This record gives sequence, C-alpha cells and structure tokens, in this order.
Amino acid sequence: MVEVSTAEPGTDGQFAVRLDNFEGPFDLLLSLISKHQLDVTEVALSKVTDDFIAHIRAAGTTWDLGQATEFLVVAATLLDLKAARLLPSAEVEDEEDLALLEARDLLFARLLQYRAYKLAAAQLAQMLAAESRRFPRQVRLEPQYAGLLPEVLLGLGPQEFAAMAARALTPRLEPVVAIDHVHGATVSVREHTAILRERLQRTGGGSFRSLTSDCQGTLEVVARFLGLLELYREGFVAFEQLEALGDLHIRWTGGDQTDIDPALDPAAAAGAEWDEPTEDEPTQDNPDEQEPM
Amino acid sequence: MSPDETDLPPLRAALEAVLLVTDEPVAAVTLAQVVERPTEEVEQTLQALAQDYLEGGRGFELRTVAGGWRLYTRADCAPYVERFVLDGQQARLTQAALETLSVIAYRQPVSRARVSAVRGVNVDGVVRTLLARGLITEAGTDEETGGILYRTTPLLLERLGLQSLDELPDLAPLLPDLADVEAGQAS
Amino acid sequence: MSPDETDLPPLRAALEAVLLVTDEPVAAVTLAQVVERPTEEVEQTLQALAQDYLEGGRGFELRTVAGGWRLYTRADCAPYVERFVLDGQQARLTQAALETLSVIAYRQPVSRARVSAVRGVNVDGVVRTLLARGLITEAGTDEETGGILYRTTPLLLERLGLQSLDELPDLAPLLPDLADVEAGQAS
Repeated sequence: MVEVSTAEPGTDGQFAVRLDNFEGPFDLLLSLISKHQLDVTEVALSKVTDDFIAHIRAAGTTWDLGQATEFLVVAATLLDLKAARLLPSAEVEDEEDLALLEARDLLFARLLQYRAYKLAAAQLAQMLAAESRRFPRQVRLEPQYAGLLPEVLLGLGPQEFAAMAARALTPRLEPVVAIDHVHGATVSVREHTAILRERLQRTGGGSFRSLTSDCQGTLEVVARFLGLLELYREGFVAFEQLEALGDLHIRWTGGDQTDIDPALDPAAAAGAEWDEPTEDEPTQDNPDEQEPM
Repeated sequence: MSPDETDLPPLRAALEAVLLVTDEPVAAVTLAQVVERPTEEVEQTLQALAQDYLEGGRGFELRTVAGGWRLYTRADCAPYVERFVLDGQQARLTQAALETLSVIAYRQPVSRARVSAVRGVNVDGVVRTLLARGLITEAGTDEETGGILYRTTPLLLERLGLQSLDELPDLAPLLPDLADVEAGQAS
Repeated sequence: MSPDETDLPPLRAALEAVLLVTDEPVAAVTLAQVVERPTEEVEQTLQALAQDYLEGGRGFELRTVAGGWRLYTRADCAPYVERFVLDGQQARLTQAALETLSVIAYRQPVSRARVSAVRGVNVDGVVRTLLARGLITEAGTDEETGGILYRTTPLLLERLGLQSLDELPDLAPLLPDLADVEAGQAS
C-alpha cells in the first residue's frame, strides 16, 4: 500500500489540522486511513469516520462553507453509514437503505478514484523531477541566421495594436459556477440541535422522520442528523428501532436539563463553532438551498 | 537552392547543425525535408547519434520528446547547469497542481467541474496556474454544460520526457474499478 | 550546494552541458568557477573539445569569440540550417505573438512571468520569437524575482509608424476600468 499521508502529527499526538492542509475530503480520508495503517477498504471508511468528523470540527471557524461543502457531504454520508451499521441486520428492505448503500458505493468509488489520480500525480512528479535535471538546448539564433529571417510584418496599425493590448489586459471573465445557493444555504448544526433539544424535551421523543419533517432540503436534514448524533454522544437521547431498518425512534433521556453549558462540553463548543454562518443573513428557511453536489 | 551536391557535409553533421539551432523538438520528417533524405535514414542516423553521445560520455543527449528530437544536457550534469543558468529553474508544482494535472492528463479534454468532482475541491485557481505555466490549454467547450474544456500541451510531454500521451503510466493498476466509478459518478 | 564529489561527471561532460545551454560566449574563467576546477585545466579541456569536434566531423564547432567559448554550427552546414530557419518562419506574426508584443509594449519593462499571468498562457516560445525578430529586447532583471525584463525596440515603433513610445494610443479609453485591472492583476 502506498503511503498517502500528507498530515503531520501535532506535538500533542493529536492531528493539528487546519482544513486547508487537505486537498479536499478525499485527501483527508486517505490521510486518516494511512495514519491508521489500513488498506483503503470500506471497513477503513468506518474506522476513520470519527476522526474525519473530529477533523472538520477542529477546523473551527476557519471553515469556508463554499469550499467545505464537499467535506460536509462526505461527513454526512459517513455518519449515515455509521448509524446504519448499528442496525441488527444488513438486509435491504426499503428504498432509503438502498439509497444509503448507493451513497456508500459512490463515496467509496470516488475515494478510490481520487486515490488513483493522487498516485498518478506522484508518478508524474517523479517524472517531472527526473526531467528537470535535463536542460534543453534553447538559445537564440546565431546572428548570421537571425539576419535571414524575413522582415517582420505586424499587419496592424497603432489603434489596432492598442485595442489588442486592451483586450489582452482586460481580465477574462471566466464562466463561474454560481455558488450563491451554497452560501445561501448556510445551515447551522447548532441551531438545528437546539430545535431538536427543545422538541424532544417537550415531546419526549419521536421518529427521525417526524423530527425532520419540517426540514427544507437535504442540508437541513443532514444538520439535524449531525445534531442528533451530537445529543447522542452527550447521552441526552437514545435511539430505538423496533424493526430492522425501520424508522429510527429517538427518545429524550436528558431529563429536565434545559441547557448544556458549552464551556463544560468542548465537543459541543467545537460543533457550535465550525458551522457558524459566515454571513449575516438568516441561515434558515432559505428556499434556495439545495444539496451542493 | 539545394546545397551543392559535390561538397556536402555528412548527413550526421547536417542533422547536428540543425539540432543546434532549434529551440523545440523537431520531428524526424521535418529534418528529413531539410536535409533532403528519406525519413527512415534520418531516423536511423539520429538514433546512431544519440547512441554515439551516450557512449562517448558527452555532456549532452539527443532525445525524442513530445514527438521530436532535441538536444538536452545530461542529467548528472544538472548541478553545474543549474549553477550556470539563472533563469532555468522551474518552480515546483504544488501537490494540488500535480493532482489536478494528473486528472486532466488522463481525462482530457475535461472541464473544471469534472476535475473538481474528482478531487472534491474547487480547482479554478490551480487551473489558472497550469494555464500560465503552459502545461494545459483550453480545448473548446463541453457541449452539454458549455464549460471550458482543458487538455495538456506538448510542453507537458516535454517536461515529462514523454513522446506522446500514450506513454503516460497506466492508470488501470491504480484504479481497481474505473468502470464502476465512471458509471456511479454523475458528470 | 556543491555537487556530490563521489559521482561527478567528467570535466569534459560538465563543460559540454554548460555550453549547450548558453548562447553567449562564456569566458574560461567563468566556466572554471562553475565546474570548480583551475582555469588552466578548463582551457585545456575546451581546446581538446574543440579539436575533438573538428576531427570527429561534428555539425557544430566550439570557438572562442570575444574572449569566450561558444558552440556554433559548422560553416559548411549553413545551407541546411538556413533552409530550416526559413522553412518554419513566416513574415507575419501569430496572433499569440502579437498579443504578447502588445502587452510588453504597454507594460514595459516587464518579465515573462508577468506577461504569462496577464495572458493566462506560457509565453516562453513567443518571447523567443519576438526576440529573434528584433521586436523586443532584454532590459535588465526584475529586482524582486530576478526574472529577465523585456522592452520593445525601435523596430517595433518603425513597424507601427510611430516616432516614440509616447505616441502609442492611450489605453484608458479602451479599457473601461483600468484601475480595477491593475488591482486585479497582482503578479
């Protein structure tokens, strides 16, 4: 297995990672898999899920959501898969499970594909390095031959020449993919966690389906799912599943505690930071939002 | 205006002289036209010359790169040449640029959106760098999306020391299930 | 940063390599510094090389000109070299060459890197062409980057029918937002 790690362990043994150290979510995944000395398999994906989530949390407020949407999508898929593995049976019974399996295959395939190009890039780098030690003959013509060249014709006058310069010096407006919808769709996990907490405390529980019935678009469902995992980690909710791959039921087990002090809860604090909206506009109920794939 | 037939330098010398003045790889067929000899004979002479330089321990090599012949300094003379040439140092490509370049090399012509999809990150800035370095160039637009397509240039082949794109390392062994990936990945 | 002493190419090869990448006569004392050998030994080796090329019937010669050593094509190969030089050349400049020339004209003195950044493509080959056609010339080096700077020549003015650079048409009316462009064009 080729080493693909690009991360340096921090001094405290933790990975001190800034998001922009990684060339995208696949780079991060490969680094983590390599760090655990695992082969790139679907099993490896499951083993590094927590690390992956921890890393994007650790990125804290440095998130540029426009740049980070791929990280979010990959994180959501990983969490979906992790949750699904808690189920007693792997039988595929409904379309949601099928969709999850497809998402898993797609994620895995994209990871393998990325790895292939990364390995190819390493080979190209070696070839470039070897080649850079050879310098091509690349010199001006000897004067006797330079004099042979026909008189050069410009074929244009000063005005045309100036117009050409103006065109060349005008920055080309490259067609860009509109990312307004991505920014517009900024979703706060913290806010969705708060919504869940309030609703679960009030009702005592409910199905995931019902808890997300008011969500506008996939990103909000993802945010709410992340929020649920957050609450589960903190021991405030329990998951129940009456039948294999059936609806996921969430039960509030956190008692009457009305608030969680972020200061006592580093994970929650980090979670609250990394999805902080970067713009002043309202972050919810944006009709434009869509999954940025 | 053909050279005087009576007092011609040998073919080998004629080729060496032309190679000394070119600043890009020259195809054997072009050289054959210039020296008015069959391409095959020219090819053989060039190969013999290359061998001659190698065995003679010359400081230069004659190599075929990007479909043409060109004189290069010998690799192990690099320390001296680098010391002498101020302008010759190529800035190293970043990891991001290398990875983007490899996707474009293997998938060309390809749009930025598609490269982004493979790499999982936005590649606009990196593509601009590769364009400015002359390693890729625009190659029309995608019929479906209207996005600009990119392909690699002969300069990249030169920098890699390759004759043609066919000589790129095989991607298949690195990519267990290319077909599956292609099928699963929405463009 | 001295080359590894254990695996050095022979002096002769080192000199050949350095000579291959320069188009100006190089003094023996300069070569001696580059290869870290006594000037006298370098001189002797250069003379032996020149003799070697002559006796070997090479298409190139090593000659001393203006106090320096330089590779030249062999005189009796001139007919081939001339044909090669003329074949590929056209009186008219390519669109790419014209654009690069116009950028240099309005930004001079300017480095290749900066022109590349403006045009979004590698301009090395085009700059060599413009140099060869006498439309631009070197004008010192950039203090920051050490890159060679270029400016236009009187020949360009002549071709444009202008007396001086001051007569180049003002770009401002053609360029709606010059300030923005300047700002956006950080090199």
